[in-house]
Amino acid sequence: MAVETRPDVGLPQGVGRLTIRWKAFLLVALAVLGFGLFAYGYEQANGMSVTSLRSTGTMGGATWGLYIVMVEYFIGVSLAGVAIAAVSRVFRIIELRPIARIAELLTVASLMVGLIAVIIDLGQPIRGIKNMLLYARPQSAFFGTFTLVAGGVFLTALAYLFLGGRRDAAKLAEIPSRLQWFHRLWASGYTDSAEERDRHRRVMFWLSVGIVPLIVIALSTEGLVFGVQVGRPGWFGSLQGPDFLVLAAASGLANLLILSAIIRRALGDWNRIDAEVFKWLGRFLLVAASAALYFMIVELFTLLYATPSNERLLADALLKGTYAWIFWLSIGLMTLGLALLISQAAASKWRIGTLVVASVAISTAAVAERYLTVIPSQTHANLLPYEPGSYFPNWVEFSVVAGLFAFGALLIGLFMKAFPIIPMTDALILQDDGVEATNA
Amino acid sequence: MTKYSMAVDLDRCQGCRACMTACTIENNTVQSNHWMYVFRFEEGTFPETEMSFLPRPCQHCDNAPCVKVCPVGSRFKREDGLVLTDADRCIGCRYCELACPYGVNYFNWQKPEKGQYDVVDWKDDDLEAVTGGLIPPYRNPDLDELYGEEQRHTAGGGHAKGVIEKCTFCVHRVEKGLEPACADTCPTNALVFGDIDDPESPISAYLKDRSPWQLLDEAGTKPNVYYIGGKPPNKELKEIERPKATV
Amino acid sequence: MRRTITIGLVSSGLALMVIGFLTAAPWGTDSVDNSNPVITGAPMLFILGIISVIAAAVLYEVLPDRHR
Amino acid sequence: MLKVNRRKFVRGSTTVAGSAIVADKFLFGSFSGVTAAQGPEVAGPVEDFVATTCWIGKQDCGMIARRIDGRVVKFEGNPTNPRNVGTLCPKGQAQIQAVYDPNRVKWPLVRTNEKGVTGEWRRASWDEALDMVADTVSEVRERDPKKVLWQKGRSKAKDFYDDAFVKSTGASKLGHGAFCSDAGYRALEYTLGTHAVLHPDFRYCNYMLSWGWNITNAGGNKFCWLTWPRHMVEARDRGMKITHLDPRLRSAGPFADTWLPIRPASDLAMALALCHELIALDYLDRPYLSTYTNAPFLVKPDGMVAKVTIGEGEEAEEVGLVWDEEAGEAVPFGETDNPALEGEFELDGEMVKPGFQVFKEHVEENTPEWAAELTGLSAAEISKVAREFGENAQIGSTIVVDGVEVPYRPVGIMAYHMAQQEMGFQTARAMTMVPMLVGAVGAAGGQLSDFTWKIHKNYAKFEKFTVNDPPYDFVLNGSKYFPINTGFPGMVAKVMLDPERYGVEELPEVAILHMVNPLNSFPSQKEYLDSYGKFKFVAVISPWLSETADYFADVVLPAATIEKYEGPISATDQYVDAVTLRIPPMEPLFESRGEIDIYMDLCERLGVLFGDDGYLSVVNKELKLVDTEFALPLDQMPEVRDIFDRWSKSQGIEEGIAFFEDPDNGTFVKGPVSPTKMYGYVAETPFGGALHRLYGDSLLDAQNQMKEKGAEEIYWQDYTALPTWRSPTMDSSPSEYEFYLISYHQIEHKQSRTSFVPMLAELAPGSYLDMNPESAKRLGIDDGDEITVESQNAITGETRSLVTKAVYCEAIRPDTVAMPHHFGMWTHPQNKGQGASANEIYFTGEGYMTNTADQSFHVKVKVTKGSEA
Repeated sequence: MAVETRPDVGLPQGVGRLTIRWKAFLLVALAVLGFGLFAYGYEQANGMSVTSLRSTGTMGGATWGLYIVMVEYFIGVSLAGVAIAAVSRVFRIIELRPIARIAELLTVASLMVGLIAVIIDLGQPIRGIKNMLLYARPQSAFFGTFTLVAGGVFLTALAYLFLGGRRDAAKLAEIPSRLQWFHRLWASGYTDSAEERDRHRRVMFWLSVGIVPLIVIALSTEGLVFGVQVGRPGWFGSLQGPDFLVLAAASGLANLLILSAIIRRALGDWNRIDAEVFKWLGRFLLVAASAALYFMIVELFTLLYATPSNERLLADALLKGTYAWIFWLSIGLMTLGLALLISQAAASKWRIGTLVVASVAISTAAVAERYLTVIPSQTHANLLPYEPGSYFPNWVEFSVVAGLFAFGALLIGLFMKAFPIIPMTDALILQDDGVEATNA
Repeated sequence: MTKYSMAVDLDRCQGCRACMTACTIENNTVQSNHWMYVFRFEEGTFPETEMSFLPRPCQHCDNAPCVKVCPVGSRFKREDGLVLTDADRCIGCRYCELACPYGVNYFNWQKPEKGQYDVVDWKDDDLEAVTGGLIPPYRNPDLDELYGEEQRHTAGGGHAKGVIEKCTFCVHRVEKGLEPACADTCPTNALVFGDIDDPESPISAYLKDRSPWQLLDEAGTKPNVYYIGGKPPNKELKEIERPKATV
Repeated sequence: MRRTITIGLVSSGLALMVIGFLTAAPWGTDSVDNSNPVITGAPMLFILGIISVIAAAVLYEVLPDRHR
Repeated sequence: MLKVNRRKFVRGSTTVAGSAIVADKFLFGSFSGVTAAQGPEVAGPVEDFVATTCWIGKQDCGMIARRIDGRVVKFEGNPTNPRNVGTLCPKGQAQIQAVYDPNRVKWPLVRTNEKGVTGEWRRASWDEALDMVADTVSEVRERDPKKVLWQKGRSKAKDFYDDAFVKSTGASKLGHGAFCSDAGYRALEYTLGTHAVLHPDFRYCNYMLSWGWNITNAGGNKFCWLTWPRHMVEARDRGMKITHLDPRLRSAGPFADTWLPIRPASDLAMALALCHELIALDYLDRPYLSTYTNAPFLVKPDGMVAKVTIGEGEEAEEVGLVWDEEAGEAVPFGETDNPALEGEFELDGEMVKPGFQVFKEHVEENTPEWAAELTGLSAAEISKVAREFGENAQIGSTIVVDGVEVPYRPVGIMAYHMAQQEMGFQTARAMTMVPMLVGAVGAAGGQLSDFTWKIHKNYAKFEKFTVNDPPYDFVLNGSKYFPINTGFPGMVAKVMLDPERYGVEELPEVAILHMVNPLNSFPSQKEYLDSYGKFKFVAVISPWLSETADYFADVVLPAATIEKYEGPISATDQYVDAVTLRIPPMEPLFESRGEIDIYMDLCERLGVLFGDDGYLSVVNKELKLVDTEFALPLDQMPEVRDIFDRWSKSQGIEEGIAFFEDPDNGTFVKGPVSPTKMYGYVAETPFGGALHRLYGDSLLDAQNQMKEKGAEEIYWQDYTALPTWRSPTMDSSPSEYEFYLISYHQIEHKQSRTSFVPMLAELAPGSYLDMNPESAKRLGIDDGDEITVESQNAITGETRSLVTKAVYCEAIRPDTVAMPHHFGMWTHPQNKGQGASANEIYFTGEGYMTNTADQSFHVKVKVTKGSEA
């Protein structure tokens, strides 16, 4: 087992080495998280009245606001990570191998953040956890979030991350360091025997085969949370599920791309994420973003032809009313992102910087699009003629959400200092003939 | 079987909102949480203007979307028709609020005592000498009781921060044999309450020779509130004299 | 052994999910009974089922070989 | 005490709830009521009920207070009270917040800073505060009791306040009628003799002119609100049609079958045109006109009625002459069954015409086309109203009511505050003539006014006016300005500011303000700001610190709200006669006290409580206890409860006041009102013996006297024998003041005593100006914009302005803007941000009041965007 090490450091990829840059990152992330916690504490002490959230109808507010927008966004993002990891394994796309762990980590982190955001949105968070365990009803679309997303996808992603990392862990466990205990624990007795490799391949294959439909089902239930609402024009419809998935794929890929680019820079000399990875990500993103834009344009046309009714009111709010700037921003950004991708695809030249710009545009468009899914139907699409209202998040909500992002970044940042972010080896691509492929 | 229902006679409704105030006092709900709400509408352009009123209690649907979506069974339908909320079970996800096409659910955005019209200082020392510090001073002890065979905490509002509440048809009064507070106070008896399965009940008698319609029939919620006279609301209606929302 | 444990965990996991599902609140919205699980904590069983299925996969791989 | 069966049941179940602690299990086997499911040894809260009456509104609906351990938790309607039959309006419900309001005046307050600015106060004992009031009042009273002014906004126990206190102290009294419908009351007292305005007999009426009636928001004739809408919806269930005459549709809401958006202040033209049409279409009840009105009286060329004196000595009375066509000669009224209504005859060398002929000629030119121009309605619409009114009147028909055959004229007018306009008196008279022509007055289904045909003393007084020379008293009674004088605080304020101008020498020095807030509730705030500082001493009796008290009170005496005995209070709904009392559902909060207690204490200090003509003696008289076993002894201070106990027993109620405290009773129902009381035609003496004055020659006589004494035209111009149209003064404001400003009542509020009740302020939170979008857009004003409303006094040129926000309203005429009138207060924390009151920019005095000294609520305004102005 040839473990790549350097003479001056014990562990690869900067694991265990706390650089100034990383400490600065840690400080910033902790500060943002801290402020987020303060904002949430303030909210808990005074009630959600300190947010911009208000009851729908007579109060003219939105009862689900930025928190739920971010729940939808984070859960959407989580899709891409584990899907990429799974797809790269099932279809043996070797080029994506370097970012497989990033993808898994992104899934774990964004799911964790997304599920925390669900709890944060509850009026009674403690009671929420307790009563869901005691009384959760399968009829409610939340049951899916609770069991399939929180239980299924999250645990599978964790299992994925864990099992996929055992071989690296076993190698690291041989290197003396303060983290040796952790690597030993993770390795959990892995010896890299042929049976073990074989078993690992089997497990990973079945997990991969299992997780993709699970994700599709689980995340569709997220769409169903909105889609089954007969009483809310703009929500009810069979497209909510697919719409959710497509946007999830686009935003997830965009975030994976951004994260990969950041890690690429952060790793410096350790970097093993080559341009080929971004090419692949770019292609996937191109497909996903095209589909997302397609859905948006279909929606736009539907809005343009909305009959004088609740849908008309909603359409007016989106096209030229309160939410027009967000609507056109999301379409503009998605178009911009897509244009950048197409131009690169056409030229067959994939530049990481441009890809990152496109990804930021697409990811932001996705947040905006989630916002437009969640909010206007509450303020402008009541079936009874309540006067239209408005909602825009205030500092408390923005702070809490910033804290959530910081928490996610912290998870990834901490992970990077505890474990190699790029797989050093990957049992999956080892062929039965025993040819050992290693990084480098 | 018993099935509690309400008839709303729009040919009698004056839009006075006495039902709203009666409800607030009876159920100790916090400000801006209008379990009973009365729309006032204007339609058309001068001089072809028309006006109308529309009281909107919870419709206590047979096919209640709120019951379906409640993740923890806090919202439930009783065999006697009442759709109720268990204030001790609710986790505050507000899914019911969004599922309901009528907009009847209200959240306790803050600590209830803060929302009790706190522009007035109910903690005033001299007042406390009279009320024992209860907030609101007209606090109704019936609301702390458990009701029905299910023995759950369903009556009244303003129980805790972060839970949903809505019209209960005054379950605590109904179980005493009294009408809901709104129907009791209605100056023109535009609200008629009773057991629609009992042909002798006031509501059955009232509906007998009239042709009621239901709110948002097309939503398939099968409401238990019947409207008489007037016409179903449409989007051409302009709501006027909307109460001030203060949270 | 490995196989037994795995199959055992997967099947008991699936069984727990089925039981959890069946003993959760009954379908329907017309009765107080529909708002309570048949067994309080049934959703916990469902979750345990999921955990156990995934644990099966993990254990299948992690359990040390006997001959070692 | 608890009797569940007194309430309306959801189902036929009967429950046993004999004890105060209820733990009935009858429906679901659950515990309900107020006892927790706790051990039997722990006593639960004690629930009980007390009957009382509403305090917050005008009509004093019957209520039952639900109490827990003596703390009131809710007021509900008392089903035994005919007036509200177990129901309550939003104010009635919400007043519980007012009762517990810690912002009430908790104890007597004595001012520590100068007047005319926000008050600073020190807490005083009742003894100190009452002594202060008594000392000042005594000093002034000794010089001239009339210099003590007792002013009320609303008095809820007239016998004890208006009568006993005012009479025993000899104080001057001012009411609020001049801001209410008093010009209409004067018009009806003059025309029919009844002390009321107009309402139809809802039990049989088929066609109602809802003339400026704020159906869904405010009272009608005599009632606060709730009773009339009850009658109205029942009449509509029967098929009654409503034609609604109002610049705003909001008043009628969905209940207008036809809405005629009439221009403000043009009602007189409308009424005259209706009379014109009824005459032209011959919808005339000639027997009524010849028998019960002075229409056949012969009018001489000078406009006066030809009269003869019949009888001799004490018996002598002047009787109008009528023309007996058969005999071809003038005979005293009553001597022919068939006097001429039309024609021209020669009498003593002069050509005379019957009053009706004069009237007919008078309205000859008041055609629908003529009125269309003034009212903003079409001639066809006006004509249609007249035709419908005439057709529906079914002239000549009768109906049997409770065994009595009564003329049946199922048409009538509901009008209440219609008189609040410059020509209010003559407008109300002209409106009364519309049902008079078809004989609907006092007919079944027809035009009613008071609940009985009791004739008010003013009817006889108005037969002959005496106009005196100055000096006048400060109310200008008997002056050349107001031969009919309601007693107008606005005019008193003007007199106080310039007594010489009005020939007044003596001004009031001390004011006792009883539940009145002139600064805020009366139009033309400026006059009150300027004049109330002139009082040497002002004592305010009020539960809240009114704005007037804030600026001008020397002493504030905290009155209780509902927590006191008060009454007796009529509980009739006009069809059933009943009476009730206000019973304290709990002890007066803080250190407040019931007004009767306050007045008795004050009278004792003033030395006017005991003895003949003392306070108690007047109370005995007003409660009709004199010479009964229940009369109050005149030498000892009674408990208030004891007074009402005596009164209850005097009414034949054996249990005494306990009857009224009992939640199962609470209302003493005397029974249905007999048709012979309700319908003037079949009254024991038809119409109470008053001959209806179609033709008002004494008004003309008053005009002549006024001219003689040198009164200016503006005072005498509306003293005409027949209602005569002229342009309202405000119409001569410059044309930039293009809108008519009117103000209105919202159902959530009552004058200025509810806008601080949080639950009501939530529903109707503050001031705004209704604008037709067409007009608003022309001025570049968007829905919700901040705007400045500036009024102009057409006589003095003075302008006043306020800032509020515009609200688009399709239910208002484009030339009219309207504001709710309940806001503009500042002493309560809830008042913050509620905005201005239209009262701040109305004017009072010449041009903005009636010829009977009543306030007009009209002014021309201009509206501009923004608040710079």
